[in-house]
Amino acid sequence: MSAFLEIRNLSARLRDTGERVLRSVSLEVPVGAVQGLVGESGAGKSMIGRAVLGVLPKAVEIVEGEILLEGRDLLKAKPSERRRLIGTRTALIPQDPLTALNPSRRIGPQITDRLVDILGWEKARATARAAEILAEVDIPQPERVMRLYPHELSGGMRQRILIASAFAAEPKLIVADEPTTALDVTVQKQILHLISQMQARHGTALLFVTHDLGVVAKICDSLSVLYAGKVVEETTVQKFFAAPQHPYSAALLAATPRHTDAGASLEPVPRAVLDAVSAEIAADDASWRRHG
Amino acid sequence: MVEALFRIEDLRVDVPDMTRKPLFGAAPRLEILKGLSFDIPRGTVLGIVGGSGSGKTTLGRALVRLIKPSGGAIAFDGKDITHLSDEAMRPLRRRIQMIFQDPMSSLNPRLTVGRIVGAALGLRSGDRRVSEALEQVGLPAAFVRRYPHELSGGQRQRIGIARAIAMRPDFILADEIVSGLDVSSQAQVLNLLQGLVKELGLTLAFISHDLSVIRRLCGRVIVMQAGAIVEDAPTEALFEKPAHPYTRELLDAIPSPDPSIRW
Amino acid sequence: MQFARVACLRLLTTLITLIGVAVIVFIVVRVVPGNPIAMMLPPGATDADIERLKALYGLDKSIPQQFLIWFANVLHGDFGTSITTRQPVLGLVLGRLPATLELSIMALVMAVLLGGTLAVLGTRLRRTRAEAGIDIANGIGMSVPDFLWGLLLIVLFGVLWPVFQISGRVTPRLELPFTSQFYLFESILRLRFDLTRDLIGHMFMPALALALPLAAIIAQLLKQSLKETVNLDYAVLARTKGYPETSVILAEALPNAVLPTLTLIGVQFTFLIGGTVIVERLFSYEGLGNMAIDAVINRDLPLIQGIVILFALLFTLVNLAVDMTYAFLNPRLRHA
Amino acid sequence: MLDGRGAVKRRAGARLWLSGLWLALVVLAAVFAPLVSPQDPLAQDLMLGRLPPFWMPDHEPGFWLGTDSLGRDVLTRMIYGARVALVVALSAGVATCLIGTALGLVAGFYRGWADRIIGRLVDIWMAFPPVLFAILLIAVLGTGLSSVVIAIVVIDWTRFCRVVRAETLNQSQMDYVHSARVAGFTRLRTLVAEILPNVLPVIVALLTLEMGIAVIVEAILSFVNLSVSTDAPTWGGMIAEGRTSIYQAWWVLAFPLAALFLTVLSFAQFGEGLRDRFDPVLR
Repeated sequence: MSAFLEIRNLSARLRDTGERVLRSVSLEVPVGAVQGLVGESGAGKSMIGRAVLGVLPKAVEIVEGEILLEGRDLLKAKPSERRRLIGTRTALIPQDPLTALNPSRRIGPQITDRLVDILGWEKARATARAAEILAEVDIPQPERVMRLYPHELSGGMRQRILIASAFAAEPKLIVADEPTTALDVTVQKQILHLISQMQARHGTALLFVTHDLGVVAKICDSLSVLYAGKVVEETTVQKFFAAPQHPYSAALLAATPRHTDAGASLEPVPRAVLDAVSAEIAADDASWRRHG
Repeated sequence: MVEALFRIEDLRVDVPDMTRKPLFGAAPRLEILKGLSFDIPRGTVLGIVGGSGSGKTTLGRALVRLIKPSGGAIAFDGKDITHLSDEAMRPLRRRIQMIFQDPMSSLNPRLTVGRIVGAALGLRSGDRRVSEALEQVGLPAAFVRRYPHELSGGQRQRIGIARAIAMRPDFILADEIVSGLDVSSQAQVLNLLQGLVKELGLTLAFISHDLSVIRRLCGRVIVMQAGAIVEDAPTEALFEKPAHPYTRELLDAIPSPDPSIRW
Repeated sequence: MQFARVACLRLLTTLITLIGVAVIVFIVVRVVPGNPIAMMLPPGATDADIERLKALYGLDKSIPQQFLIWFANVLHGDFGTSITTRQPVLGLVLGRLPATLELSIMALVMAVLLGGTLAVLGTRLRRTRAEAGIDIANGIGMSVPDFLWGLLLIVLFGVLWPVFQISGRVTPRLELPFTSQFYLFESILRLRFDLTRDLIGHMFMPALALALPLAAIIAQLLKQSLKETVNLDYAVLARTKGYPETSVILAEALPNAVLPTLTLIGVQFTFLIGGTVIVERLFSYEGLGNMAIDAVINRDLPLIQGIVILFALLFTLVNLAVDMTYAFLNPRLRHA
Repeated sequence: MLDGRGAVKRRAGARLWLSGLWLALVVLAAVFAPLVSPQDPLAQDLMLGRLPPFWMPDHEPGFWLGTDSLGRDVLTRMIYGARVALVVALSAGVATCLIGTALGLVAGFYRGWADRIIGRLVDIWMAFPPVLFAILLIAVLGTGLSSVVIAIVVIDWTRFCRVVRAETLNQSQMDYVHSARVAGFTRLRTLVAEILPNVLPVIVALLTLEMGIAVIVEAILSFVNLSVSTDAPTWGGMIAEGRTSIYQAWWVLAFPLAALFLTVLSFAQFGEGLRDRFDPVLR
């Protein structure tokens, strides 16, 4: 399998302070695979997803590296060309279904707009496609729902609509940015099932950003563990949960609560591990500075 | 049988439903809690779990009498506090404390940590008992001069705990106190709370949407759905043999960090 | 049901407000020192003359009595007779209202256009020097009130570089074919663009003076609101669909960011209308405000009352209109 | 956090110092007016009427910024005018602040009937055009400094009341207020010790803003000849006079206008600057 998305040595920093927020990140997402990005808040996991989609916050700038989509470097492409590539080949499933749909627009146009404006479809064809994909994510009466406004729908329904919208243009890669964090566990389970079902059926590659190792275990094929913008471990899910290699990722796994075994106590990430990984990063930064 | 610190009988809370208010006259009432009954024995840790909109937060706020129940009875240490006025509640307040979900909103942003913790005791921020309380939650005494926004999420939540335990209360309500934290600080805060419960002989009600956190901390669990208790059982029994379908659904939905367990 | 209830409550509070205004202005006006009657009569008039005139204007009764009589008359559309001009107050006031309305609306349009453009521009250029410049301009625009802007404009564009007229509503020697007091509106309808140009030449500076503070407030609030909105998930989503930044701001963010600004414009527009009082005076513009100041100076009690009530009515109508627009633009309320 | 904190801070610092500098200058001019003024503010000399400022031909030494139509020195009258402006700014500003803040705190924190009555009053007040209201009040109270101050307080308390009420209401819903209740604080203590520190930054910014507004209202009243006595030097009075002779002697209007402009601007910016500098949350 060839990689659909390949990130090479991607580094980014804050414009104001110069602080590095991504540290030479490299990863590959093969066609049709599910790659997890795991880390605690501030680890830079969402930043990677946003960098791929070209929607980094204005405060962050990329200083070096390549983001290759089907072998083409997005960072070297012209802005209009990059927008077209991202708009036609990729899609985003965002975190919070309550803020991810525009409250002043009806559901239908929010799905069809990309098909019409960016892909240049006929309006009728786009509408038919939207109804079809809504039915596929188990939305009852798709035609009626397309005429509603977001506030008329529940959080779970909205997340289904966002998933449908992401798959509508048959993208090759979908970035899912903590798509279930805002949901109740019972809804989370349904949504995760839906995402992996859709992913498998459409053969889409998935870059799945989450803080929850439990979710990774259920949905991903392989994962990258991040700490302070650096990939500390990259491996397959089977290997990782059997025996995590890096001390930080091992500590992270130990700190994750399990409801299955009663007596297991939670181990906070030990100070020593944090110090060690911080030292590793400092050394990394120093060599990067010498190099750059 | 252990004496109950809290005894709740047929507790009801409702609010006016403004969306269906007629032109004149009172709005119809919307029931948030539909008659809950349970005890919290002294020295135990009770978990309260449920999805969003289940009424668990309302239940917590009624327990500490931040809201007034519309029916039923709450007895604290044998005394009926259901309809006590603010004035009459005040002497009891010290004994009933609460830790809030969002430490950013529950810590006054323009007061120093020393004043936040000290104010509850009527102490100056430089008082020794303030720094003691901070040490008890594993924070350096030098933090008394800091402002809440200068701290990390985990540290803020520990200030919330320090403020609660500084009063030497009999009962603490913890409302979703780790849901905003990363797993590593979540583990720290939970371990801290567990230690303090043992050390100080506290009675604790722990509200959470996360059953895996509940299992670590609580002796008994109440499962809530749509304003009613659907299951009330000792933790082990609940996890081993869940009786109510909703409890089973909740348990099934937890993603355990183990790829070999299929969903 | 919900809507009817809210509407009824609004109407009730509006009525209470208007009655409150009437009571207060009535009392304030009655305790004004300086006897208006004495000013009307030629020197050497007898006490009996004064009493007769007092009775004519109803000034010999107690204040509550006077209020009830006045209020009953108002309900019949009779606001009394002006003491200085001896004409019905209603006619006088309505004759001046169009001039003030044209000025206020022109100022509002200028404020919305200027403020909206600055807000969108500032959002598009966020985190650049241009945005910092817009912020500084907004800060100045907001801190300095219409009165000072008016004076500044007079010095700059009336005297040092005279491109606009600094007094009056229209050049006096012009023949006016108008049948209504809405000169500007009518001149456009009659295609008399020479007159339109003359009217705008007179109106431009007072309108701009009124518009600048409001434009700054709109620019600042709308920009803040836009900057929050362009970082929301739906705007990010639109960018990942392939839309360029400007269209994300205009099509996705603007319709939602406008709502919080709109409620503010309601209150601020009433401030703007209130500002016409002094700005009209400054530019000798023959509107309600200018008339009001003359009325106070001449102690013309019925006229003062009439003007204040009319302003209060105007303010409450503006607020009502804004609330209705808000309800119309907000899909949550429209489809409740 | 991600935005340019540093740049914002630098800009805030600059505006605090610039506005503070100008206000200090105005205060000094007002306090030491008799010492620093080149002429007598009331001395008229028709022979010296409408002299231009010092850089123009035909100017007279000693009359730096020219004279008005009665031959009074513009600079001197501006310096004395600062006295009236400052007295009004301080007394009206503080009084308005105290009354409006007290009502706003009560309405926002205690709610209930107090809120309803205060809210209704605010609504009625907001339905008056403020300038007309002020002029009307002066007509009732008679001209003079104290009337001007009273008029400003009567009109503008609503500004504080509205903002403080909204902010208090906002803060009352924060968990730290619930937490104070759980700790057994009395209502009054919660209001004073917990909520007030959070509303204070808004009050401070409003207070300096109000001082600027008071200066303007005084100028407007002087402009329509309703403030202090017509002879006494005030910026508004000078502007009114300058407006009538604007084509012959623009400087009679322009210099007091500039002083007024800078003072009003400085008051507003000073408040914002103070807030940025001293609020622990923004800092």
